[in-house]
Amino acid sequence: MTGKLNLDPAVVAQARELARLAGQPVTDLARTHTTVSVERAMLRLAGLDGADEDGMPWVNRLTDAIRETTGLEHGVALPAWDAMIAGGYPDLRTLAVDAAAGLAKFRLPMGADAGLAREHATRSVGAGVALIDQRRAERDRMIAATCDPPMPWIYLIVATGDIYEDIPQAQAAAREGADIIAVIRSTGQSLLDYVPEGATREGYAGTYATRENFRLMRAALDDVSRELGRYVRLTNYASGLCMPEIAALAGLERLDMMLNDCMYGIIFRDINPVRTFIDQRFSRQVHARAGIVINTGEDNYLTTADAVDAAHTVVVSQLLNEYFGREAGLADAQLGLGHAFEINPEVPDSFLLELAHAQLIRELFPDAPLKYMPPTKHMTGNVFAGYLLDAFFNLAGVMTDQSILLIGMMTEGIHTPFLSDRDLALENVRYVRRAAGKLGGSFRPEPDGFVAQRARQVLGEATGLLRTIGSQGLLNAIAAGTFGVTRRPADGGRGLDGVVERAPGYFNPAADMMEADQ
Amino acid sequence: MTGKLNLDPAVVAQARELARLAGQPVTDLARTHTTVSVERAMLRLAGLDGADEDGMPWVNRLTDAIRETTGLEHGVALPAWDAMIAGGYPDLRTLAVDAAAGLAKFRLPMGADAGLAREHATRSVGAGVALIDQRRAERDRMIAATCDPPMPWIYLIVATGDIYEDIPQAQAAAREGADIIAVIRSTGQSLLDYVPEGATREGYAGTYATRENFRLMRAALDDVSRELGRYVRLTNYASGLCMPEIAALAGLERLDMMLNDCMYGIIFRDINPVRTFIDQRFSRQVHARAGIVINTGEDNYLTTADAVDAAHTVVVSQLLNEYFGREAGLADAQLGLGHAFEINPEVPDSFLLELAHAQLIRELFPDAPLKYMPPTKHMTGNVFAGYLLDAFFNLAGVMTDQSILLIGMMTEGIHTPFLSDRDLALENVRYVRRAAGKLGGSFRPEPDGFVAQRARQVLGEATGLLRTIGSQGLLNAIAAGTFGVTRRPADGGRGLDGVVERAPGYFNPAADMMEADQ
Amino acid sequence: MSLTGIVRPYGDTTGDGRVQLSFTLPVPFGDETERARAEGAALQLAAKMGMDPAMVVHAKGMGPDFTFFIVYGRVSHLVDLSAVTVTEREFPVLPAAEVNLRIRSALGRKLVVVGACIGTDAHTVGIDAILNVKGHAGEKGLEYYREIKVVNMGSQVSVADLVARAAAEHADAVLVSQVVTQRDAHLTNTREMSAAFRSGLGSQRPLLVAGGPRFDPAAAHELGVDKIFGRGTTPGEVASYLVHALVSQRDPGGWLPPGKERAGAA
Amino acid sequence: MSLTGIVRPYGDTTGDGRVQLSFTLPVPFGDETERARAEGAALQLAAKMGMDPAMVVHAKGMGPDFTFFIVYGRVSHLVDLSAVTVTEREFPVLPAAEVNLRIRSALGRKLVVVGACIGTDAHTVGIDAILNVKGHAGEKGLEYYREIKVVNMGSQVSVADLVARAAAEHADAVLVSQVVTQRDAHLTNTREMSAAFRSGLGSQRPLLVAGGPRFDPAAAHELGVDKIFGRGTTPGEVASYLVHALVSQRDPGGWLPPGKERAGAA
Ligand code: B12
Ligand code: B12
Ligand SMILES: Cc1ncc(COP(=O)(O)O)c(C=O)c1O
Ligand SMILES: Cc1ncc(COP(=O)(O)O)c(C=O)c1O
Repeated sequence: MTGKLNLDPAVVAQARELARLAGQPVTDLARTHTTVSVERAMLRLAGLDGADEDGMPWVNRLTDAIRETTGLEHGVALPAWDAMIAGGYPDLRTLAVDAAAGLAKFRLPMGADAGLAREHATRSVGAGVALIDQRRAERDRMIAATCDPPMPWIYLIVATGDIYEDIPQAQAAAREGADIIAVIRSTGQSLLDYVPEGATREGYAGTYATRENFRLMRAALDDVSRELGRYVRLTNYASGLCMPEIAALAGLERLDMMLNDCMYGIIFRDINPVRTFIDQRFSRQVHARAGIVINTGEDNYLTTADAVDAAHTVVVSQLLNEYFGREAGLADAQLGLGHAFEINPEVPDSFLLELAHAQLIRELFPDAPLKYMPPTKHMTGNVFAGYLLDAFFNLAGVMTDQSILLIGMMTEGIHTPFLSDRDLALENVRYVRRAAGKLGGSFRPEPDGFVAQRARQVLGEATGLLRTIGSQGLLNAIAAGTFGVTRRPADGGRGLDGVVERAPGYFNPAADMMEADQ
Repeated sequence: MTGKLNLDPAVVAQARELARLAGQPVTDLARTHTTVSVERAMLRLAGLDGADEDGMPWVNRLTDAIRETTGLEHGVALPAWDAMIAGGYPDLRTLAVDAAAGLAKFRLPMGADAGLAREHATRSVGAGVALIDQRRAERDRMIAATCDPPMPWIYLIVATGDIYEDIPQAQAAAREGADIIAVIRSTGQSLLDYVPEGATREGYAGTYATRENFRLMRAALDDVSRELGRYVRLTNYASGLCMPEIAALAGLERLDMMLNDCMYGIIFRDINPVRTFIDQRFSRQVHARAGIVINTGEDNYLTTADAVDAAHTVVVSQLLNEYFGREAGLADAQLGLGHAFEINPEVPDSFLLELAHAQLIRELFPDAPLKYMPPTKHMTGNVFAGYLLDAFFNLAGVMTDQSILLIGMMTEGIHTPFLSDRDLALENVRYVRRAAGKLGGSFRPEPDGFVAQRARQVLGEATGLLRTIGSQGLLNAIAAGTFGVTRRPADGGRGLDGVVERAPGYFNPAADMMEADQ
Repeated sequence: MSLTGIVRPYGDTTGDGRVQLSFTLPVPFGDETERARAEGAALQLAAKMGMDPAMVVHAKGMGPDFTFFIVYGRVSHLVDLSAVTVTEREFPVLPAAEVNLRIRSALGRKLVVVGACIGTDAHTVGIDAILNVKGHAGEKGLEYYREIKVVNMGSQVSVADLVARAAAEHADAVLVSQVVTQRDAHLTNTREMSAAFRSGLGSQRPLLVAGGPRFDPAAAHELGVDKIFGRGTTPGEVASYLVHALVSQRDPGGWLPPGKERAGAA
Repeated sequence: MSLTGIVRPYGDTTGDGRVQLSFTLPVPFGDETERARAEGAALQLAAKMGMDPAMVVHAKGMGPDFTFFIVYGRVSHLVDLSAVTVTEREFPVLPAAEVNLRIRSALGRKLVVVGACIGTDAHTVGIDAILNVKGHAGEKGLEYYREIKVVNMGSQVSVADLVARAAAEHADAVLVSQVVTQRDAHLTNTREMSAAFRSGLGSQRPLLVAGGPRFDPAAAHELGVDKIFGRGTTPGEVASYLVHALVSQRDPGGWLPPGKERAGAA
């Protein structure tokens, strides 16, 4: 990627440094706090699975029981393994059943007891982490045995709400050229403070993210990968109140990419900012270990804010996501920074503006597998106009060398996609890629023309905003509606009650392993 | 238009010279021959209108009667006006009625009689030519009073077969943004050796070109031009066996553009080559006088030949059309040279190839109002794919600065357009123009990249073919299937019996006026 | 072009009855026989829909089990314009000043509106377009009206919270938005909401208004709400409706939100 | 996915019955009332086609008199696959060598084919695809077959000329193409052609074959021809059909083009 925009490297370096300064205090917060979901994720890595008859997972039952007795400020690991050892429990599951029934006793072990608990906990969690490592190796083997498709990867969504309808649709999409399948989640899942169990058939506008659904879909895509001789990646959402746990499950079931943003849950799900920043750090550490590519959600800002006015907020958020991601151990090649083609098609020169934005981001993050999102907001019931807009999105994607193209649906303004919508969408991108895949070579913006100037303007605005955020504090900036014109105070939103400040001696073997990993 | 392709000006000049050499013998043929339709066109300019009760126009009746008695080698003007004067006929119509009934006497006048006939004929035809001049001035006034839309002009077709359905559809199209309306002709008209009369309602896949239909549509478009404050141009076809007459009627009814190609009738209608070359010269002289922009038909070659293999035949034909057009007195601004976006969308890099061809033609003919035709051959019943392909055509059009964009219909592969097809097609081009109208500024093919090399290759092949045509003779080249892989021998096809070699003393006041005009 | 006559679809000639149709059937499109059968099946459906003649202009196998079809053809159904019942808007759209004036003179206090996206729906853009000052389509939202007090609870609000807040605020009207419609989520949620207000506040309930792009505005009664607004609604329409339902009809003795009696009396 | 069962359109769940429909009605789409009426009219049509529920997702006025609609909805019609009659190809597709062999051994001379685009139709690409050596879809055309003599008369051929030429060439088969279908030109022309062969040559008439992208292959009898080929036809299919109709059935006593009796005897 040779620069086409004449960006000033000093400005770029400065923007990165400002992002680091703005993010640092939040990282400190994440290092000194834990959440219920971070604790539960640790338990999941230690092998605790399943749910009670009401569908409430044992990890929740156990964590809640411990919280009620010893509190969470030292983590659940010490009380849990201490109770296992003391109570002679064969496994965490048995302990959790008793705990739920109020039959298990918890305390904060000290001295040698603590050492023993620590040792057992570390061994159990280590097995989970080893499984993640195995899955990662398995992915490498599968890719070697099939083949890794060239970028841009074609990313497609399935969203029937029923895993058993999703599977054939995903396979059909793969056969028609999809490189990545994302299973959209049911509308309400991100607000659930637990991860549902088992195969599910009744989501609204999406299918529940469960370990079993992950497994079923990954197996179905492995079949189709072998059939096609091309590795088809699977994506889900490490987002919402259970971000850390879902990240762990994704690692355990060899998902390949996860939607995972440092601020999406805050802005679009009204999840508490502090909770989110803590959860995202742990989940990213897990993703780093699992070799999972994260996808960030800057595209969403442009659905509530105007895509021209707010273009620079996308860049600011990407720089923050980059900072937080790297800090959590993600390699640049795992940073699927998001952005979107959301300018109102009525705006003059909208396509040139889109090119300017997309090229700017490409040049700012040369090693990141950028994820480019299609138009959604200005998709109406006119499916022909929508098909056209999607084509120009695809074109902008290939012209500016984006890495991951989420393929737009002509019925975006109407309903979650039909099977045929997806097929037509793939025909669309296949044509654009085949016909105009090399057009980028002839795309050379005039040095001081419309495109280059616009790109520089957006970068300038981003730097200015980062400076403001640095001085007011990121949490305050979020409270003031900086992102997606949505105000989210630091003490508002859901899930704050699941946040706990770590006490001295806090112990979480998963966190420790991930931290050591970096 | 600064050159983006680094074409060698010497090669370009040489190509033009080769075209002149190839065309010259055919021009000589046209100067030394006449046709029944050239004679009838002269009579039409002299004011002879209407038809007998079988619908056969009086110009045909009169010409046929004269041909039977004195022959056509001296033209019909001398015998006709001589008979008028001798028989005391008040006008040509009365003479024609008698002639049809076998009651009029014709001879080739000599001496003073000839002088008198010549004088009267010149006066009558002069009145017709003056009317054409008036129409031209009227057009200038209308444009001044409304406004001349910027290029590219949006060109749209109506084709219901019924002038009274065509009119509201044309007006609707104009309101939605069409700058030019073309009324497609009924399938069979070009093979008729006469021009039908009156308003018509039953064409097949098009509406008959008649003087009254011209008048009705021009009046309707004048209304809508005034309503919109934008001059909406009207196009029809000076093509087929009556090319010269239709050109005259177009001039008299203020049509603005006419499909008029030096070879289309030969290749695609199996009209005799000699007949066509004579007719096209006269018709172009009329167009030159009337300020009408001609549209040539090179796009058609790519429906029977492959658009990649035969790309150079398009360029060759354009250079010939340019030569013949200039020779007939047309200004460069009247040379709407045609070409098309017809590469199979399955071909890799098809869009880059299209850009190479379109940019080449743009640079070869910098002052010509190029007419760019949309995909037709590879349009299937998949209307979504078709809508997409049309969008890329529109994009190629704006990126390479084409002058006239004929707007493709998503139902091209199915039926003549519905009202809604046209509306959607206009939405398509409006989006592309608004969003990406300035993309050409950033389209700068690498000097020795794919696009530039392809353009130079096509130009090279064109020069080579012109050299071959020059040595074998244009008529032989056509017979050998050079254009549209269709073989048309010089003595084949329809209408050869309407060709007559001019005798010394041949007189045609219209031809003389046009010739003097140049 | 009469507004009461009989019309037919128009392709390119009056009365030609042409329409375009597309759909998928769960039938394979592999070998010649399968293809013929698939097209036959598509034509059968077209015929059942009243298309005659119908032409399959495109058929594409999608994986081993499905085929997508595009069909063009003619329907002979007549559209009787006089049988189309248009429910005229039952209230005039008023300028903001007029809205404020009527509220002030009739109520003598601010009109209280509580808005929310209920259920798990997080699509706030629509309700914000109605409520926020910024507004929609060039019209300012309800917050801009001096005499309207707006409480915007945001998204993902549970019905219980909504009822409680509406009661606490003495809301004259409750505005809920529903954008996600898969598996009829919007209908279920709206019914649940209106039932909760009925059982929770009884005759004291505020005016209930639902909105979203895929609602059928005629379904208000069935869903237990007073009014439904569909796609493209503007804030001015909503403000005018509120005045119409809560203020203008006060004197002529129309339906009164009983909560207001109390609040007005307080 | 049974091939004989009952299926419904598939949007994104089995049995959901979803289809997409678009059409234009000659109704205005100006003010609010007109818009409501127009959408009501569109829904009426959708209902008559069996869509319930139906949703107008897009409506656009085109000029003062017309409105374009896009409708999505559910149809309850069932598609009964067992009621789909697939006319199996009544002949096997043979390799070129086999075609030649059968002609030579059965006729002992070349099989004569006269082809043309009749009426004012100038679309020769289709018939050329069948006749010319170059062929179509990777298959060589009939000219390539050693035992077939092809006379391609080109386009815009009048029926009279075609009959005369067919007689002069002792044609075994006449192949006509019709691409323009507006106002059913293809049907009119084909009928005219078959009638002319009947009245001109009577029982001596050659085999009559019509082809073109918008023909209904089932309409052969009605149009008075022996066979119709639709879109996507390949030369090999046509050659195989000719062998089937003119050669293979010779011995089993099938229909014989009587002209051939004469020619064969000469
Ligand atoms: C923006 C958007 C989002 C944003 C929402 C941000 C936000 N804070 O609102 C984000 C990115 C977060 C998002 C997420 C999701 N979305 Co979303 N989203 C959209 C999108 C692109 C635009 C919606 C919009 O803002 N329209 C603009 C507003 C102004 O229009 P409106 O809502 O119709 O409102 C007008 C009227 O309807 C009316 N109105 C609306 N409400 C009310 C209320 C009252 C009282 C009144 C009087 C009037 C009124 O007045 C408004 C002004 O005219 C649509 C696709 C599309 N192009 O429509 C999908 C869409 C709505 N989303 C969809 C889905 C499925 C989701 C997800 C559930 C996907 C997933 N599983 O992850 C998630 C989760 C969100 C959730 N739980 O609800 C689907 C819904 C499908 C369906 N019909 O069931 C759509 C249609 C996309 C699709 N084709 O799949 N989405
Ligand atoms: C190429 C083309 C032309 C070329 C024709 C050149 C030529 N020498 O053939 C040119 C540019 C000259 C042309 C002109 C016109 N065309 Co044109 N043209 C087309 C186009 C783009 C492609 C047709 C084609 O070549 N298809 C490829 C061949 C291989 O397919 P096919 O014809 O279907 O043939 C296959 C089968 O059908 C079958 N088959 C066909 N014939 C036969 C015969 C036999 C015996 C057998 C066994 C099989 C068989 O086998 C073939 C191989 O599989 C179509 C649009 C489209 N995309 O389809 C419009 C189209 C056919 N044209 C159309 C029209 C209206 C015209 C004009 C009449 C317009 C006008 N008024 O000026 C003119 C005049 C021509 C005339 N009088 O007929 C319309 C017809 C509308 C309708 N359904 O009635 C179309 C559909 C475009 C449109 N949407 O308006 N056209
Ligand atoms: C980064 C990110 N996370 C999560 C989601 C959606 O997940 P949910 O709303 O189920 O939390 C999105 C939406 O597309 C997203 O962009
Ligand atoms: C130059 C030219 N003339 C004429 C025609 C068609 O006219 P007709 O077939 O009625 O002669 C065309 C076809 O589009 C054309 O390109």
